[in-house]
Amino acid sequence: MPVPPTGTAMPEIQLKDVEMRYPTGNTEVLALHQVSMDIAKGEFVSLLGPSGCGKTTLLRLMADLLEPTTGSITVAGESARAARLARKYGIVFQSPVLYDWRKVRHNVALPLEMMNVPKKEREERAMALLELVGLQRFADKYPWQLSGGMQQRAAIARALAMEPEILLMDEPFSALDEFSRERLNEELLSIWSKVQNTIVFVTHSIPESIFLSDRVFVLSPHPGRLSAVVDIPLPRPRTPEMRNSPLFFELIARIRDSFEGV
Amino acid sequence: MPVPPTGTAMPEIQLKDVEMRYPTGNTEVLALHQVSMDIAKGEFVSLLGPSGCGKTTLLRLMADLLEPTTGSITVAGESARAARLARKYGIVFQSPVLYDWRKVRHNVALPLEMMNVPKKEREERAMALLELVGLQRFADKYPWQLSGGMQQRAAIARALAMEPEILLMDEPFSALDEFSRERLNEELLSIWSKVQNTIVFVTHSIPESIFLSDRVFVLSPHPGRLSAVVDIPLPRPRTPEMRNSPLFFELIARIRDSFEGV
Amino acid sequence: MRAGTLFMRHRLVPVLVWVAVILVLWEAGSWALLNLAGVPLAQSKLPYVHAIVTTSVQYSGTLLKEGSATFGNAAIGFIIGAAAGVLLAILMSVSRWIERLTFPYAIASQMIPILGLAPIIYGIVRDEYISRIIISGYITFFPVALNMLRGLRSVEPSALELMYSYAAKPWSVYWKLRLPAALPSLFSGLKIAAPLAVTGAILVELMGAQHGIGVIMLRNLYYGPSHVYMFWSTVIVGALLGILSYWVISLIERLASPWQPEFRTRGGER
Amino acid sequence: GCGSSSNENTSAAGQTGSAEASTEPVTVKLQLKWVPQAQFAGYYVALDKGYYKDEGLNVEILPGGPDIVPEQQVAGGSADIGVDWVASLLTSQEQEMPLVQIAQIFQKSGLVLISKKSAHIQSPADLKGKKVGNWMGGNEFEVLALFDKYKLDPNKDLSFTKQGFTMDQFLNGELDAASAMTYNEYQVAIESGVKADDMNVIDMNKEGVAMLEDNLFANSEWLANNKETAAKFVRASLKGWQDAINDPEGAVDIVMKQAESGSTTKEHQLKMMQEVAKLILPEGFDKAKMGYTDGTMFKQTADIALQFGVIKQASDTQKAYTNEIMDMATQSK
Amino acid sequence: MENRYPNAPSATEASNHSAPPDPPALPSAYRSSSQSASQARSDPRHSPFLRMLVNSSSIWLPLLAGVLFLLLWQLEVFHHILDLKKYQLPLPSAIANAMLDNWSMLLSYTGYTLTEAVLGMLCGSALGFVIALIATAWPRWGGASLIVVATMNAVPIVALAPVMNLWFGDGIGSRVAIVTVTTMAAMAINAYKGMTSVHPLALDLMHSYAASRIDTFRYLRIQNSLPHVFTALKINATASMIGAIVGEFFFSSQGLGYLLSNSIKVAKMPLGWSCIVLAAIAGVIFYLIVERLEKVFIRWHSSQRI
Ligand SMILES: Nc1ncnc2c1ncn2[C@@H]1O[C@H](COP(=O)(O)OP(=O)(O)OP(=O)(O)O)[C@@H](O)[C@H]1O
Ligand SMILES: Nc1ncnc2c1ncn2[C@@H]1O[C@H](COP(=O)(O)OP(=O)(O)OP(=O)(O)O)[C@@H](O)[C@H]1O
Ligand SMILES: Cc1ncc(C[n+]2csc(CCO)c2C)c(N)n1
Ligand SMILES: [Mg+2]
Ligand SMILES: [Mg+2]
Repeated sequence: MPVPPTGTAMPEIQLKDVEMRYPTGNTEVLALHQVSMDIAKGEFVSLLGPSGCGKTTLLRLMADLLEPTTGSITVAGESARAARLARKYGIVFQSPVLYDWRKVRHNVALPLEMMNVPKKEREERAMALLELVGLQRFADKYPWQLSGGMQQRAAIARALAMEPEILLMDEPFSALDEFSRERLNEELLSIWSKVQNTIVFVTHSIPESIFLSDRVFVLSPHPGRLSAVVDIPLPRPRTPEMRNSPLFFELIARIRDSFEGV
Repeated sequence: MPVPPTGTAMPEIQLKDVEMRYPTGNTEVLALHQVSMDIAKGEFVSLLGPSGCGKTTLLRLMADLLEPTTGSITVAGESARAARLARKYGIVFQSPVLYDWRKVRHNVALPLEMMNVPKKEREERAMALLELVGLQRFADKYPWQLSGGMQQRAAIARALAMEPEILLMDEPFSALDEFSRERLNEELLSIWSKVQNTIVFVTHSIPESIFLSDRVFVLSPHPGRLSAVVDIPLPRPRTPEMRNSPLFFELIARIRDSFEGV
Repeated sequence: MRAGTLFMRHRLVPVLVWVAVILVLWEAGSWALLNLAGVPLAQSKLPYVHAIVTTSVQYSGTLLKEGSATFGNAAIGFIIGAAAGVLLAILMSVSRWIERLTFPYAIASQMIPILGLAPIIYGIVRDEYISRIIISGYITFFPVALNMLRGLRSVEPSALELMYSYAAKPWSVYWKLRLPAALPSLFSGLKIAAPLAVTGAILVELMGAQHGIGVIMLRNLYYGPSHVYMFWSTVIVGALLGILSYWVISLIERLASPWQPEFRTRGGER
Repeated sequence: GCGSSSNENTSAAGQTGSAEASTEPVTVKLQLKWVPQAQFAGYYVALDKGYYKDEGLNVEILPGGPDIVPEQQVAGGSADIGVDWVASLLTSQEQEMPLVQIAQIFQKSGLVLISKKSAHIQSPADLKGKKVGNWMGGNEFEVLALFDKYKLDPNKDLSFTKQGFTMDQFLNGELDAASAMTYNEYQVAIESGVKADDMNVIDMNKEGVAMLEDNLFANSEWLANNKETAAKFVRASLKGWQDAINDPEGAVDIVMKQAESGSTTKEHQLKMMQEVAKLILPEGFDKAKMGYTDGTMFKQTADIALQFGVIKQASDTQKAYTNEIMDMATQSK
Repeated sequence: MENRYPNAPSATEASNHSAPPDPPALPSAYRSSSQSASQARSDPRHSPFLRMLVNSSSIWLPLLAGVLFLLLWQLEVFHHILDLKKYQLPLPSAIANAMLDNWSMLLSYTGYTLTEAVLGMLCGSALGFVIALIATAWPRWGGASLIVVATMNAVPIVALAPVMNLWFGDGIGSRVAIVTVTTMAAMAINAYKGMTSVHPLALDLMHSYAASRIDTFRYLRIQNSLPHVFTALKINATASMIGAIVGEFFFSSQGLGYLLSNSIKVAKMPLGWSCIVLAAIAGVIFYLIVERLEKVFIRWHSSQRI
């Protein structure tokens, strides 16, 4: 069971007054303004917010793929950079980013290859993960021979392959149908409860964020900033039936309100 | 008001026993098996189905971007090819496909440029459409300076720019948050009621397909085939309140059932 | 099997037709130049194809022997030049500083013609065979380096970020991402360089080699218009070596990077 | 310079010095000015008939070409002995290349200016206003001297342009007068259908502006320790030349072995051999003097070179050439 | 340090779990870009002056290296190490002297050769581009034209020179023709790759507009080929110079190539090398101009994003 966030324990991911400006020609885009947040170790949080509000930016900052213009980001007490160098991150990007020259299973095995996992083991792991996302039949195809949703599933399998301490997922399921999506939601939770890693999950679906998370961070745009943090007091393990519970609907309404309050 | 499908009028899009096999190395992938459907002129239909069932393939076949292995496709009595050459199609692909070297507004104006619309007019149209999708502030940015959802919105604006007789949309709103999505759903319907074009809309969201369509085609995978066609008897114009009507929920359940029956 | 025949039917027939058309036009042009225009040295300007063919057949033994000697030298020069080009490109892609430092000099070095370079190379290595190989490598390396550098630099930002998120060592970034991604560009460079290597080998043969197409090319030029057909035969042999090298590289490209959009099998031809 | 190649050569030569008595063959590399042809028949004959071997030498003949400067090769140690024109040797010597002439094979100049009768160039004075070609790069000084003799300024009175190593420019009328070697380009013109009667020929020897051409020169550092070897080489080479002059057909057969079939014809090489023979043993020339450097002709060559800025300082003829090797070669016969 | 992407996370990365965290003052190559650019105005350390200095490092660094190189050369260090003689590689001072002595001639010859190179390169690149267009537009029948060009690329200048001399005379035309032939292939092959390696969906988009072949080129293929085209132009900038120079060896009576070959044959190595030096300077400038143009024309390309 993940530890609920407490004020005392050292947060796994901590942002302090983070501001991000993208230089574009002679002007700048203020993508994030004064964002501060703490995410506890083993916590599952979601980022919700309208398109262009800075969710991807925030994720990239946490992953040390960008550096904040001002403010600081610490991961387990160290810099985000140190965490990245320690290979703590697994990332699912908003687009699949598969390597064209690798077959699907070699794409999935890529992070394992980078960590020098023996060939046999990583092949097995890759195949198991492909089965999890329902792509075992397509293991020997090239990425461009897959449908959009299948590519995204391959990318998810790839991120899960390395069992990262911190899993950053940018709208991983948005290209999937509801059934696949719900199934993968449950799979993700079951993996998470086993591995006990920290997950930051970007989504546009309020029910999805509620079903998965301990807390939901709501962002608002122009400039991107944190407008609300909603605790999800649903018990763990979560079951599909919870989706129909009154609490669930109440939470949906609450988050929707915090949205509209923007 | 769109004309509901009748058995007598000539269908705008007609597929007869369409079969699609992709050659892959030495084997073949059977992507679509014996698909037949009629879509009336001015009709709004949705394609629903799990990931990899052949929705994109079907759309590409209708657009004459692929040729069926067997079977025939006619559009307004002619071949799909003739329809394409007559520039009847506007397409929103599953990924945005914006040209890196064009600013956002020039990307949106691209189809107008190709149809020799005068510069002033197309600039105005592009800006109006960008406003519609909420990107007016980003008109002068390059595509890679936009967020994922913003890129997709630009692609939607581009497809709307040419007011096509047949609009094919492949999961256009999947990268968008619920609010943007619902707003754009309504905008799309209002445009459609004005232009009276035929729309084929791929989505994973059952509510979305119901809210928008006259009919919902449900596809099932392995191999992709048509498993159900659901009429949506909701009156036009559709209003947001309808989403909470009992009929709406009933339709959701019916489609879900037809899904599960697969 | 099927791909093979497909390849043949799609590629070979047009090439053959082209060759036929060019040869007929050439022959006609030659005839016109000789009989209608009445310009001096008409046969030197555009000799009869049939005469070249006859000469080539007559001396096919020599041409074959010298041609293969040249091709062998070209191959060695090409491999060395290509390797050097790839290496330089990798070095320059590692850091813009290295590029800034080495690139102007790489360009400048290309401006030293063999005539000026030869004494230096001879002076340094003191072995004519090695010098010749170095020189023909020197001719081929530049296009490879530039194309490879472009390829290494044009990697998709997001693909790079993936590597970055794995804290990939530079070595892995190259091995698993940049190099495969640069293959299409590299092959463009190699396609330019391969025929150039033949040029280089011929050029190098003018520096006192005993054998090679270049040697007979030179002699036939030198001994005058009575040797035009033989001279043109050597030119044709050189050109054929160029085709051969180009074709070999294209074939390797298909095998080494089949994922490229050009090579993908598509459902339904457009 | 420590560890320089010349030193390597010296040490190698030191060994050969002691080895000269033994049976171990000494390697000598000869760098030609141009491609293998009858112009160099003597060396090929000597090689083919084993004259070098008889002297205990293992001779390697390196072909030349348009991009080969024999002086560079010999000075740099790629070859031990080279063949070039005297004027080129003088310029190289002025650049402090360690080179010394050890024999003069051609006693006369083979350079002529040819023109079609239609160009009306009866005498050199008629060159005024004409387009005259030469290969340049060290081959042009005789022609410049000719212009000078007739008070023609090559920059004003006529157009003195570069001629390629083909005769095309002459044949298609691009050049009014072209440079030609009696033994090659002149023959090429004739073989291409220009009749000898249709050509005017200006002979540098007759005009008194001749310079010495094909010689033998050696790397002086190498020579210092290999005089005996050089003498053997020259002796065998002269023997080869004599054979070649006596039996041109046989010599050409040997030369033809060096030429890939189709790259030249036996007829052409035979013509070349005959013309070359006239340069080596001009009419009335003392056969015993074959190979010796004629002091006055050398001086004339050096003077012309100085006059035209080929060299900046008068050549020290004492250092530029030596007949010592020739003496050794002829005496110890 | 203006690299945007982590094309090479430093060698210590990933292996230093236990190593102390990097000092924050030392940003990785990756981030310095977004940072330095975005902070340019807000951070006083990034004054325009400082930035100019940093940017101009791209000039003074190679320059410094060049000066060092010249120094080692002048002090005969290279000659010593490689056992070269001054008549094989003359000293910079001798080259400079030869250059001063023949300055006006060298200048006019440089102009002459550069004219040939630029004209030939423009013709060759244009032709190569057209060939790529044809090969892309009609892959089946036009594809062979690529092979024809590649074939001509295998004909050496020694063979080209006499033929072009026959066809175009011994004036500037024959060298322009030589350079044209030698620069065609690089452009044709690269432009072809650029035009054919378009994203399949981008092509589909054009098809959906029923774009004519011409439109597909105008709106998609040509832009997509630009990065490749510029690579070809860079190759050709140098290839054209060397083509013109070598072309001049054989028939020309002017130009750097003519002077170079003459000088080397009469052992005037310093004069020969002053030709090489001028050719190198002209070639580098030519190249840099093309590179500047590239920066202007394909700002959008991922290899150019700041
Ligand atoms: N490379 C860039 N250059 C300039 N501006 C950028 C860049 N990347 C993102 N932006 C801007 O930053 C803002 C936030 O973008 P971000 O991608 O973080 O949004 P998002 O919340 O992920 O949106 P979506 O849900 O649509 O993916 C947007 O306004 C976008 O235009
Ligand atoms: N170019 C191709 N080559 C080979 N197989 C392909 C190709 N494109 C698609 N397929 C296969 O065809 C099937 C249908 O793909 P399609 O893209 O139509 O699915 P989809 O319904 O759009 O799925 P999604 O919702 O995930 O986008 C899949 O099994 C896919 O692997
Ligand atoms: C580039 C070039 N240089 C010189 C000659 C002329 N040539 C060739 S061999 C020879 C005699 C040498 O002993 C001469 C003068 C040429 N044809 N081409
Ligand atoms: Mg995003
Ligand atoms: Mg799809």
